[in-house]
Amino acid sequence: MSTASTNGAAARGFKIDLTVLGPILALLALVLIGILLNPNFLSYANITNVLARSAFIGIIAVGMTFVITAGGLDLSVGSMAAFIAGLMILCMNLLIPGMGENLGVILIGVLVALAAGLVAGAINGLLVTRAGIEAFIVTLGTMGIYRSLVTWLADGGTLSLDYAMRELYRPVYYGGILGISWPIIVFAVVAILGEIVMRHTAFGRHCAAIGSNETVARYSTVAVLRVKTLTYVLLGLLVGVAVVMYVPRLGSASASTGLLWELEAIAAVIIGGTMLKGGFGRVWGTVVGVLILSLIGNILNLTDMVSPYLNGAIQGVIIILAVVLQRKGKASR
Amino acid sequence: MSTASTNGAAARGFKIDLTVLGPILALLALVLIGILLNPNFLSYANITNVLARSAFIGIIAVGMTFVITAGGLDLSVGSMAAFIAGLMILCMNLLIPGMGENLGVILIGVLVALAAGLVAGAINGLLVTRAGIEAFIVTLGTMGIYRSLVTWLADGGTLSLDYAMRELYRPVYYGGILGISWPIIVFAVVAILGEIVMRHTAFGRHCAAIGSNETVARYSTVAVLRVKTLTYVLLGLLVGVAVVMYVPRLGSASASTGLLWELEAIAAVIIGGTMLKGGFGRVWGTVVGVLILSLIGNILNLTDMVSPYLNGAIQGVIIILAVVLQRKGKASR
Amino acid sequence: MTAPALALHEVTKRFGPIEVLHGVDFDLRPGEVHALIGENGAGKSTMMKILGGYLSATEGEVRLDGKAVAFSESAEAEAAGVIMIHQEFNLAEHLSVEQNIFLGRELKRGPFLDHRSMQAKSRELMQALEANVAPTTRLSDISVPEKQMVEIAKALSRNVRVLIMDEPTAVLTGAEARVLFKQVRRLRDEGAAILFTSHKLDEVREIADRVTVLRDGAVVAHGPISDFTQDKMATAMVGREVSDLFPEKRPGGGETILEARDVDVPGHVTGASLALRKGEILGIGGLVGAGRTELMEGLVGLRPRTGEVKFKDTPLPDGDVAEARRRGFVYLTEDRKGAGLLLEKSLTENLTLSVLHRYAKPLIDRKAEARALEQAIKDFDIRVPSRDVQVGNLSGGNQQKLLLAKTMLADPEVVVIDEPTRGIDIGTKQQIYRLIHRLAEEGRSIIVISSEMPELIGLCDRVYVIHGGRISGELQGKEVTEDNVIRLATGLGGHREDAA
Amino acid sequence: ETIGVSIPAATHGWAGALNFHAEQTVERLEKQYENLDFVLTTTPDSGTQISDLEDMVATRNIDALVVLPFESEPLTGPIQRIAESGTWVTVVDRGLSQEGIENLYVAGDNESFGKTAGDYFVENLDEGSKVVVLRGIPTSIDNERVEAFQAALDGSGVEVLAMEHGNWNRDDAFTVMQDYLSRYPEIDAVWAADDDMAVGAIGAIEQAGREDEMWVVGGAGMKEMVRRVQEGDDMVPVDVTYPPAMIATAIELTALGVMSEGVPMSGEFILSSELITQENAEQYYYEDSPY
Ligand SMILES: Nc1ncnc2c1ncn2[C@@H]1O[C@H](COP(=O)(O)OP(=O)(O)OP(=O)(O)O)[C@@H](O)[C@H]1O
Ligand SMILES: Nc1ncnc2c1ncn2[C@@H]1O[C@H](COP(=O)(O)OP(=O)(O)OP(=O)(O)O)[C@@H](O)[C@H]1O
Ligand SMILES: [Mg+2]
Ligand SMILES: [Mg+2]
Repeated sequence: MSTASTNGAAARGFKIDLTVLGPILALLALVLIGILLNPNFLSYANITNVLARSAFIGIIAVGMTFVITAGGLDLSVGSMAAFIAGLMILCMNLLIPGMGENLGVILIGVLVALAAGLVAGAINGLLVTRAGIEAFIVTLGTMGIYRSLVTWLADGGTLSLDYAMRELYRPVYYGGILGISWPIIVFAVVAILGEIVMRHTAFGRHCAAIGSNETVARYSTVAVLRVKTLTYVLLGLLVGVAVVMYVPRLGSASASTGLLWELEAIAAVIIGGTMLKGGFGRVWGTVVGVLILSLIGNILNLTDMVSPYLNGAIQGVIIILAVVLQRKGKASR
Repeated sequence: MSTASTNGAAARGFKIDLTVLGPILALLALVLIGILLNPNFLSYANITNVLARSAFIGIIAVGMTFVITAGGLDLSVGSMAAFIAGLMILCMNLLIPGMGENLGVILIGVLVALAAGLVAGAINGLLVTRAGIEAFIVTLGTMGIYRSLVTWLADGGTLSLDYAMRELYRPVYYGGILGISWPIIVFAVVAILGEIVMRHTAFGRHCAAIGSNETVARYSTVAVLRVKTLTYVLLGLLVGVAVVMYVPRLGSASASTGLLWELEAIAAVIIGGTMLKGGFGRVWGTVVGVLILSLIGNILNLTDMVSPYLNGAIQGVIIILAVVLQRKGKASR
Repeated sequence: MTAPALALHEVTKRFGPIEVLHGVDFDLRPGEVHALIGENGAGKSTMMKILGGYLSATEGEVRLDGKAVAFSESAEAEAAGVIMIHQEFNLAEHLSVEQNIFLGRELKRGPFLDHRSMQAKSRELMQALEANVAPTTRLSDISVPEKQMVEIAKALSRNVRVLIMDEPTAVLTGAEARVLFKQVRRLRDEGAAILFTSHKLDEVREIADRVTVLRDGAVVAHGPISDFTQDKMATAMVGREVSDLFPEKRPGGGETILEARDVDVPGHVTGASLALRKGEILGIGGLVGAGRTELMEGLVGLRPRTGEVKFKDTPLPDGDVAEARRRGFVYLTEDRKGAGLLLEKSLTENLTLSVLHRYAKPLIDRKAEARALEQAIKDFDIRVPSRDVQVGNLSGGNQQKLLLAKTMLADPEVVVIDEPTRGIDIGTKQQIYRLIHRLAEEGRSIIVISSEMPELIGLCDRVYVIHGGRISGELQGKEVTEDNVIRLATGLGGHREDAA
Repeated sequence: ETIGVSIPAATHGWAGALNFHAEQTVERLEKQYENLDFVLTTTPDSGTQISDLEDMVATRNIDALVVLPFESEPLTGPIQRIAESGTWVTVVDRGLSQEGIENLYVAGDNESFGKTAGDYFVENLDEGSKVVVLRGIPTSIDNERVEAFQAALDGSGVEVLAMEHGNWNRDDAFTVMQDYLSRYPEIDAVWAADDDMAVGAIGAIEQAGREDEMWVVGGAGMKEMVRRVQEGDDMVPVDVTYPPAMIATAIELTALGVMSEGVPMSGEFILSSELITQENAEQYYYEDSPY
């Protein structure tokens, strides 16, 4: 027993290492390619740009990690973001005549965004858990609904934040402290909190248990429905946070805002090593996944080697390769 | 015990009825709404239009049913369709100078489309089974790749079939026998064959077994990898068939061909009652799901009651409702 | 006598219109170990689930300390100190041992998990159960018996007043069962009430204070253990006398049909060589975790292996179970739930899964399938509430019988049966032993992996014993004794003449 | 010297042609001028476009920028900052929401696009005629065009039966047109607002066998459509220009401005939409364009 089991443990240890190192190796490879292609790649400006623009998808993907770990899925986040952005801008514009252009308006806007995210997440969550509908269908439905609503709010065009207001709000995306811009800081905080919640709280553990086997979780007195609903609420709230960072960047929302964010977020989660069928999730992996996806875009802009028509193809190949790297150990299975 | 057993069957029969009737009820409700809103709804022309235009997604969704039943997923079908259509048109146009405009060129074009579908499906399948990468990631990758390739083939524009050729090929979409147009016939044949394969052959059973529990299937000497790969190959082939029906319609392919077909196909499959996690699939349900999706669009076009901006919202609500109907029985769970 | 801690009063249970318990009265007292025995499908698990708050009674009441209670969910039962270990594993495969043990009642420091305490306690609990598993190991990486120990540890970590254990020893060897009983006695002495069920009647004799016998959903006998001999229990359960559990042994004499030379299964088995003759019943003994399962899975092609395997003098390819089956060599798994049956599918779909090609020409002949099911139900005495029930809703023993039927449908020449009678009642056990015997008489060869010593000794004329991934010896004829097997299994040497 | 070019991705026919012309021009100019470099990016949405612009500034040190904003509002700020840093900025087609940011503005005229079509409808349809409209992707461009079209029709007695979105897509337009045809027994003309959609609409009309009943006006000057106008096709009497080649003009002018210092090429080039008729069709037909 003892010899056999130690061998077993060693083999297991090795396997885990590959899946842990996989995404990191892929990220490092991309960084290396970037450095080789363009000396400016490592410049402060470029690094800041890449990190800051990863923040939106990143913040959402952290929430998505919980939903997927608990065996769910959310296709609506992209249009939810667009809708919340639209709503937030509309509210702020409506308030300006009465309140003037001041921080109070921004504050109310932020609260509206967070509250809307919470409610939208709760709707998804309740439809999935209480009405018992497949998450894919619920969120496909709400995806269409939010996308339509924002188009309708914007009358088919673009909802724009009042110009003066935008200048006031701008620093939330472009400003920062100690040379680190706000979106990066917020992303980092969300990621760290996410990692802590996932690994060091009962909630995170319950998500994994539910994703692994819902019946077992229920039999072990885990409040399955509540935890599942909460994952969607958390995701909705984080979509709200992402919107709060996003609006100062674009100052507007339209039918094309947040297009395909859901796919990007889900891809980041899976590239990071979380299992799509649930049961196991890791937030730091998701962060790596988000960075990988952002870097691909950035690197393609660093060089003219490929026709822009083929950007999508390169992206596709790299996404697959990034995952091949980490799945190597299991390939033979 | 024997008396008890007959009663048991009856009780279960009732439960099954709800999930069986669900999609059909939703479909009937839509038909009723259609009739009430517009007297032309039931006209021969409208029915033919709706059925014929459902054919592409429908044919693909039948294949998707197998992939999902076996626990897989394929996000690449939309761009795969675009790519195959582009390839087919390109080949046919290249052949015309040498061969003239005749049926032979069409035949070769058809063969190219089917072969390309087969190969594309096999690539997805092998990456999933042999390289052991999550299907979501593989097909997200190939989705980007095919979409890029068709843009590149078309030089960013539209690939159009030679005009005379198009006239020759046209009847494959617009023609038919006994007043039933070809796409409808092909869709019906594919659906019926699909239903037979799913319910009455070893392959269909094996798909369900693999989706239900891969380990059990492997221990039961089911050739798990081969069956899984085959589901993707089958899907690829059916994408080829769909393209063969699609190209004669407008005779062109571009980067926007087949956009979001994957989501529509997957939604149809799930609305039809197949489980996203695999293990249980029904082809007739998928057909109903496809018709539901088509009808929603058709009905929205037949009335002005809602702002066109809100079409997506109505669609979303109906998709959710259609599934609520069939899940009612399980809601309390 | 003390007042009952937990009792049933005229409890009836129906699943839909099927009544599986008919007005059962039952009481469980503090400080006693109470054994609930009965045939497969008698309703033991159902009764235990009602007691544990996992199912509600259709009629009648559950009384806790004399007061009627209606646990609306298991959390309430658990809060009242009523803990249940299910017959089927109730563990999350993706989580670690420690995460499973504390699932639903994690120890915390402030808002955060107290990893250190939980790991320390898990280690302690597992050590008390003499299971050598690190708390951080993922559940999917441990063996079936180890999982059972985790399940037991999970129950023990709770605040136990009433402990309900549904066949906890089915997957354990005698030695491990004894470790469990030590804990059970400790709990009993601390005043807990313990209800358990087992098909191993010697264990029942050993540990129980009182016995209740259930047949077809009704209590047919109960009383202190002193009233029951093993035979009497068997008779009460089955409704007839069960004598001559094992048919007469038959020495296998034919030519060699399966031969393995220097087989390695990486991580589990090294340098195993063995030979199987036509018409032989060969035993494989060893302790849990010795690598018996892995060796056989390697031979049949379910795990990568190196070395030479010859079936009827032609080499068998590595990693191709389907080919092995085509040639007539099949393996019946010990992991019924994880690898044996599709729990959410029907009986038929499970039964014919591995030989569907025989029924598909190319369309599946449902009538032929139905006939096969009828035959299997008859041959293996499978008790089913209805023909189209989900396999997951069968009683555990009947699932095992279905699995046997499924394997035999492949019409194998050589069949490896891993733990053939796990969770099977004594009456059926006898039938299965006779079946194995009949198969051998027909000229087929059977390899039996078993952790039940009497089974090995009663069935097999020749036994290989495995220790630490190596074949530590071979016993034949009169040498097949409990002593010899245990000595080889624990690595104390002895016979090693022809193993390698 | 490096010139950055940022345009929307080829998600519909017109944008595809835009991509084609941009790539052709870049290739040609890179050959023509030894020390001129281009960075060409295509973008699926505003957010990505801002990222692309950031990358150009941070890593490619562009000296001039040619940009067709995906949307005006969100791009105004970022482009303004680039302009303020001293980079030459040429804005194409979609004007920014603040005036005076760009050095050079080359654009089509969406209002005139809608109005030209509308005027043709008013002139060629009798009072009480019935028209259906296929709109593009919901955007401000689409809104401007449709409003101008409606304004032109105002008071003419031509009735617009319905407007649905065909998303500048052949398949969507085909579907919507099929449903229009089921819904309305009488349609006299179709404004498809884009030649890709016109192709789809014509497909549906031919299928229904109602070619003789109505004609279709598209827009943007796709090769096939111009050819049909030229050949006097009754179904496609005219077309309205909105030349994707404007990007070539913009890039060329910018290159000229960057390379030959001292000759500032600032200003506005508004290419108003022309009506392509059988008489003038020849001059709008480009044989080797993919569009
Ligand atoms: N959810 C269910 N739906 C329908 N029938 C069920 C369900 N659960 C159990 N049964 C039936 O109830 C009967 C009693 O089952 P139970 O599991 O209690 O038997 P058991 O005595 O524990 O047998 P074993 O020794 O094989 O474990 C069986 O016939 C079983 O098929
Ligand atoms: N997937 C796995 N990865 C690594 N080690 C494993 C895995 N599965 C089992 N093991 C280890 O391999 C060893 C042998 O397993 P197992 O207990 O199944 O052997 P066995 O001799 O067949 O025992 P038994 O049949 O009595 O349960 C155990 O120590 C177990 O922890
Ligand atoms: Mg039981
Ligand atoms: Mg074993």
